[in-house]
Amino acid sequence: MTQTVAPAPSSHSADRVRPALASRLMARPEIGALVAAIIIFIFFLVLAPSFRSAESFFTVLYQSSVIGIVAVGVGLLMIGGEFDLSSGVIVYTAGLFTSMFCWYYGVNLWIGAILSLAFCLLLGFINGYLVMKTGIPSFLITLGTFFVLQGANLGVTKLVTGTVSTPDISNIDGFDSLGKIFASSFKIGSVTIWTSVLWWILFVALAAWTLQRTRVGNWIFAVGGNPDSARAVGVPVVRTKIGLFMVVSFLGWFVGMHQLFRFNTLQAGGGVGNEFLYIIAAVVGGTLLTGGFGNAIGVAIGAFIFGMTSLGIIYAGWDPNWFKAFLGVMLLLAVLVNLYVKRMSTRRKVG
Amino acid sequence: MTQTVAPAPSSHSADRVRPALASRLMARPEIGALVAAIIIFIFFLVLAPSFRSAESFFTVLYQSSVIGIVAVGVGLLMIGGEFDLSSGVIVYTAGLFTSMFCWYYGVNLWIGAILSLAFCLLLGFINGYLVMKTGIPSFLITLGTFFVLQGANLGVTKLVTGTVSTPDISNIDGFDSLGKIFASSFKIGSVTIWTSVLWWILFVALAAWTLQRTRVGNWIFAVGGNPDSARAVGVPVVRTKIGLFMVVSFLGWFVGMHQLFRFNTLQAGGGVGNEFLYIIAAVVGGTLLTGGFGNAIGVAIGAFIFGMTSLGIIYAGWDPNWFKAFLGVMLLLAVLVNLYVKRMSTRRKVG
Amino acid sequence: MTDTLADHADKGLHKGEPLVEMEGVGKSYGAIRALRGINLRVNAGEVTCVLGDNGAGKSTLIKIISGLHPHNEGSLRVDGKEVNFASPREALSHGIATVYQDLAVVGLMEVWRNFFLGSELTAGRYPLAGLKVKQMREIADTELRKMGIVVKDINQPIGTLSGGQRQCVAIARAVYFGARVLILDEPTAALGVKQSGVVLKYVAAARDAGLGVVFITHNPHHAYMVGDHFVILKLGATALDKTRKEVGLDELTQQMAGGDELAELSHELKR
Amino acid sequence: MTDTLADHADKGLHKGEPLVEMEGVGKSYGAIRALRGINLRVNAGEVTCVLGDNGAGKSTLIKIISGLHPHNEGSLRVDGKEVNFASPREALSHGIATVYQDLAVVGLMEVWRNFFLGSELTAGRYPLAGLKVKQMREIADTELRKMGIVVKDINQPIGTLSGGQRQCVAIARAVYFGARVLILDEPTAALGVKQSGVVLKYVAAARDAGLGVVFITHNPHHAYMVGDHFVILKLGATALDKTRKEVGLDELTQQMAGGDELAELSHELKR
Amino acid sequence: ATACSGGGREKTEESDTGGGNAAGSSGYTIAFITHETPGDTFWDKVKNGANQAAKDTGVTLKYSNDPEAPKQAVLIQNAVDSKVSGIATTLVTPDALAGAVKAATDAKIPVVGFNSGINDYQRLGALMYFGSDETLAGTEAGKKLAEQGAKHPLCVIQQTGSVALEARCAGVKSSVPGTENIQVNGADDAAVTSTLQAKLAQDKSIDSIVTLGAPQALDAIKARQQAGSQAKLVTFDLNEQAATEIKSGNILFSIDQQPYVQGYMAVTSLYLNLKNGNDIGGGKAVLTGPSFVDSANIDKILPFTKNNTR
Ligand SMILES: Nc1ncnc2c1ncn2[C@@H]1O[C@H](COP(=O)(O)OP(=O)(O)OP(=O)(O)O)[C@@H](O)[C@H]1O
Ligand SMILES: Nc1ncnc2c1ncn2[C@@H]1O[C@H](COP(=O)(O)OP(=O)(O)OP(=O)(O)O)[C@@H](O)[C@H]1O
Ligand SMILES: [Mg+2]
Ligand SMILES: [Mg+2]
Repeated sequence: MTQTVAPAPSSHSADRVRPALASRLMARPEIGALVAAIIIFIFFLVLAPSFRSAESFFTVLYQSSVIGIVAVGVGLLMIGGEFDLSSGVIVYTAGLFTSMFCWYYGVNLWIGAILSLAFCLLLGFINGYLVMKTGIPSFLITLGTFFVLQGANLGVTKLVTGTVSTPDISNIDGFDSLGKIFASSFKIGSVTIWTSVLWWILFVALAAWTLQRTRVGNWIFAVGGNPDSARAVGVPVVRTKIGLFMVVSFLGWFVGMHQLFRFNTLQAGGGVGNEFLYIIAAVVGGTLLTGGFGNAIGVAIGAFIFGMTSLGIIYAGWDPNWFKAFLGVMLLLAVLVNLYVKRMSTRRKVG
Repeated sequence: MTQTVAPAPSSHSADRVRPALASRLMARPEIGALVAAIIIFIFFLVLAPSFRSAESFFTVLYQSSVIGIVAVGVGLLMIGGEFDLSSGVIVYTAGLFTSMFCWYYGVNLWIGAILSLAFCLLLGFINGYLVMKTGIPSFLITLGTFFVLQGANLGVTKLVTGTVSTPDISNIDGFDSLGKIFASSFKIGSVTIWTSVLWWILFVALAAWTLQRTRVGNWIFAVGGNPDSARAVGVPVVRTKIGLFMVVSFLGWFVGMHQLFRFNTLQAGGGVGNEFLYIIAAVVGGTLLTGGFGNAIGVAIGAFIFGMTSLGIIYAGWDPNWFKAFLGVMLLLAVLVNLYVKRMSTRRKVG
Repeated sequence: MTDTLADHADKGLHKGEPLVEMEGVGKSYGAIRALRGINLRVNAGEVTCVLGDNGAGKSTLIKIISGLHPHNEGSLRVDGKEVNFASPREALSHGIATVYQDLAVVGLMEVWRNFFLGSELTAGRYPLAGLKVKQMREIADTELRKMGIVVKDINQPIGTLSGGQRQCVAIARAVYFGARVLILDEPTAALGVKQSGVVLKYVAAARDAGLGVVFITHNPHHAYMVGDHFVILKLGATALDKTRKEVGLDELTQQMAGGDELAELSHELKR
Repeated sequence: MTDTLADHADKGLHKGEPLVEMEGVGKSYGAIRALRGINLRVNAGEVTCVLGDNGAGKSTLIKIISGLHPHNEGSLRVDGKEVNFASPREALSHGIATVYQDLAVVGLMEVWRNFFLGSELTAGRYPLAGLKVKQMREIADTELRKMGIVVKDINQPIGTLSGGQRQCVAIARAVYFGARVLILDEPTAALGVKQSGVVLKYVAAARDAGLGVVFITHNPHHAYMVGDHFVILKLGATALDKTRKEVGLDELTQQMAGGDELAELSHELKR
Repeated sequence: ATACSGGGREKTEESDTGGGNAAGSSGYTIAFITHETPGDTFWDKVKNGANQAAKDTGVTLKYSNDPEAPKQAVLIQNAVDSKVSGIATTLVTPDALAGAVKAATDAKIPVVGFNSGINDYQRLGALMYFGSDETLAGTEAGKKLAEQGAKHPLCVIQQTGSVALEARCAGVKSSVPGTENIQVNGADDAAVTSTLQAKLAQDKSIDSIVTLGAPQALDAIKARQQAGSQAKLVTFDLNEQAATEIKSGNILFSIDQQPYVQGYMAVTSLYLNLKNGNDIGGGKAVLTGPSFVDSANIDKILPFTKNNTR
């Protein structure tokens, strides 16, 4: 038996428009966010004179990077169909752990940092494991761990140090070398560039590559888009999702180290509320809230929009009482522009 | 042509077990929450001596009712497949609006209350309209309105009163009559019962009836479970969902009035974070986070669990630094019990 | 089953009277042009069969009639009046009921609720009127039994039924609520021979009760058993449009399958 | 298409050798007992057809073999060793590939990504190894063309394809990755005559390449064209279990449909 | 080698801040209710004072807190239900708490106000009051700043909508009309720093910064340095690091309202009242501040900040 089925006629393609390169570009998830970012950027350039300097730009980039690093992980997790509400406090858990462990036992900060990394990965694992094994939505499980961590951050800090902030660790061994990695800056002309910005770029690039060009990336899309189908064709759904939770807690740890080594001391109550900034960055960047669609560069742009808006309002010198209202309007506008651009570029209804 | 297709043999049913009444009861969404509530109740009865009085019980009920009234609306909305993150601040928006409007223009509080109701319904409508017309997830739209309202609450209050809390309104006309409706209490023996508890029961009963026994209830389940299918069979998806948003803002307004007439003055920054308590109450009560499943009584039990836990910790006299941690553990336990009971009662995989 | 159909059919239907007319209708999804230049008439008391390869545009065609997607080109007339349905609700209110190929039911809802979804029986017209739950359960159960489907429990979530059982619920619903026009998108695809037979009988009964029926299928035999009018779509355009008198089963099968190929296939697979 | 099958088929297969054996297998969903006492053998180089009414338990049966649901009773042996698959991944690693009736594809992902999902081609074994994107696109396109499906753009989300086109992608995928056992749950249901023919040819080719095939269908004609072994399920139990030698097409059709009923139907609908 | 790392905890010194080991020996239970947002260093010191007092007087202390007035009212109701011997509460939103305080006084439970509510505590029926006046503290700080020639101070509010914080800024503004407020996210040091940095870049005429909490003062130092600004920095409240910065001159002075004293006195006064019928303050509020900590007295105070009592 040989090849008996003739390939369908290729004249066929006359009916279907081959999308041009431009329109293919336009179908990417981040394109709307990019347009929104450019509009907001121009908006502040026009309205806020002090926004127009390289220094300001890099301050915005710094602010974006602190949000953006964790947001990349949160974005991946959301593409994978899950949420992590503990991602804001885990940043502080990581920092507090390192700081208090080394201070209490008087050991080198490297040891604390590594133990704290292990601890954070464990937390991510627990989040993922509970979500997968119980079938309870991640929103709830991580809300639980969010509360637990928030309470434990306070309770343990109080227990260990007697106060609700950690002691200054700048005199403990290892501070300088770790500080170089996590929280150093250098100057180009009058502009200060924080390494966190570079790390951010690195993480975004890594995540973008993983999503588009690796097997794991394929799995992430699949477990977010349709976990039942993914499981049915042999994707290790449980492992993929647990892995994503661990990525988020790894990045949380990373920013926690940055905070610790930049500020030397941490308040035990910090980080609360940031989980939403990460989610906002991801969604503004084109990540589908229900999973299965999105992209790392979009998330980075989302974080940048957030950084730009929150500082732009200050650069413009607007009444701070209205800060939140501005932020809300900007958020809605960014999302609307995002949507509009998507609609313009592709009328495909995807479902 | 007559009835030619014979009805299938009824011997058939031998293969299929007819579920007993008990097991039918067990399949209801709220049963897990009920078991969790009883366990937690006993837990605090044992551990917190001062929890064991009728006074305490009614304080817990009061606290639960303030959360529970809005939570009923949020639960309905979630069954309908949407979120409302602005539900926490809208409570304060309602109160601030009434209070400042009447204070500034010196008019009767009834006018302020009615205008504020209209305003809140409008806000709910806008939320719903934007969600339906743009297709952007409600999570994002209402996050936007959340920020806007939060900012506006502060900005307007600051503008009108010069401070961040409203003036005392207890001397303005209409205070007494409105106070009777929204925030009165009566005593039975030594126990104070707030009317908000009765209102809560009323709203829950109404919601439960609507969901189970009316056409609109059917639509709510359908638009949450599968909006495309619902639309295809002629359910007015847009109207149903917008209506749900308006129900939430109506209940938010109601609680706002309660707060205002009980406390005479309001802080402009209040309400932030409560939106999550509502969502937690709904989900602990068995509402499916992704929509299409749940029940009003479950949501009420969820609110009661929250009220009990948050006050029980204080009655038990535990270290408040660990408060959040306890809350997290309780939440996780309640959800797990919920799940376990559901598993025990029905192994049906629903999808 | 005739009782169901006859009970609900619009009494004012006259055989042969045009119910739905399409003229030069076209539809694009973004860059993809799924349909163009379609002319179609659905007459009362007749079955219009739409056939065609996968992706030919059959589902798109019926989604236009049933109000799910608006058309981009041409005109659609119902009862002689030009319409542009904004929602399936409007189509339903014209007595047009549809069984969709892919979106049919709300998995988490009970079988009987799905059956009556969008057309609930209530004790009054006001929004909070109580549902006639008992009656609805009974009707749903009866109608399903007529199709030979006995569900264990009419209260079980429809998501727990098998694919074919769900399809039957959707068909029973459409038959029950279709007062003037009944549209079926591959109703027999997931069904066994027996159930397929039941569905074909429903189609015939609907026709006899004076309804206009649009019947989409891949099976020319099924089509020929009940059809009065045959339309074959190819790549979104009409490739054949003939009445029963003008076309035979053989020609139909051949047009659908490239005829020779099918014979060849039978031969090839012979063992 | 033989090239595809022959290329990927396990070379160590010997016709007639049992690949999958079920003994007294049963399965309950909570209170619902969907299957009981099923004995089934899938031999290399043979096609086992499973037929039955809607809700008879056919999908449940194949979900057990493909590792999607564990069975509650009885034993399942693959290559003579007792197994209890914890996930479809394990079944796949035994060379068992499945086309599911309801859960097939991830709507938002591109066609080619769906095609290779779970079995991606990478440049190495480590997790971050780059995907061979170009190659995967080409293979997916080629395999779909072989089934007569030309998608406008292999990069378009699979959710935008028509029902039948999606089904074809799922089949092409299973054929491509099925090294030892190929399981097809109503693969031809959504397909036109032509595409159905293609699928039947694939089934035959798989059999000829030495694979064991489980073929679920409602169409006894399709089943008889390719089957070696026929199993009819009724209400979760085996109602008939015969080899091709023991049963004729007529008996099969009759068993499936209550025979007379079908004849009656044809007669009744005759016009 | 790691064991001898420097900079860690000084192991010889056993920090002794936990309170209440003698709890219950006097038989009184006192509910101590604040509007703390959890994790604030200021309230931590209030709590330390209260705990120490509870320990010293043998009282059982029940601490609870909620930043929202309605919930704080429920907490007071809670204490009444629990039939405590006395209630010490902050009165930041006096009107909102009036009902709950009345419920307490009706139940014959003595109530003491502290920290805020100086103008209203008597009206509500509280027996005594220990605290400073937020507006007064702000006014005094503003005066001192004006002496330094400040024309355009930036007042940093780390918790949106807080009545107490707004009152402080309003006080500063009443002394220096050019005062401008800014809202920052106090839960994130990085955000505080970049926001302040942006503000300093935007408005070069800002000549001084008033932070309302010690952790924000430390962030402000970083922001000032990044922005290359010369603005003077003053802060409310203290912690160890902020005290060190005062010593090194990076912070000009701190307005200290002695939170430890507020907590300590609120509990002690209730104890004395219950035990002995005492009334402290002669019918007037007892002021615990503002007291200024600057280079002149920092050497004396620095050691106490290490104990977390100042
Ligand atoms: N929402 C959509 N977005 C983009 N393209 C679509 C959409 N729906 C359908 N199409 C495309 O339109 C064409 C016609 O699809 P349609 O579903 O009408 O085919 P069909 O004839 O019903 O096929 P089948 O027999 O397989 O069900 C197909 O090429 C399909 O890919
Ligand atoms: N997840 C589930 N939960 C509960 N019951 C189920 C579930 N899946 C299937 N069933 C029940 O098990 C029985 C067998 O279903 P199955 O899907 O195996 O039938 P089938 O033979 O494939 O039918 P069809 O030809 O319609 O696809 C049906 O009665 C169905 O309602
Ligand atoms: Mg179709
Ligand atoms: Mg099936």
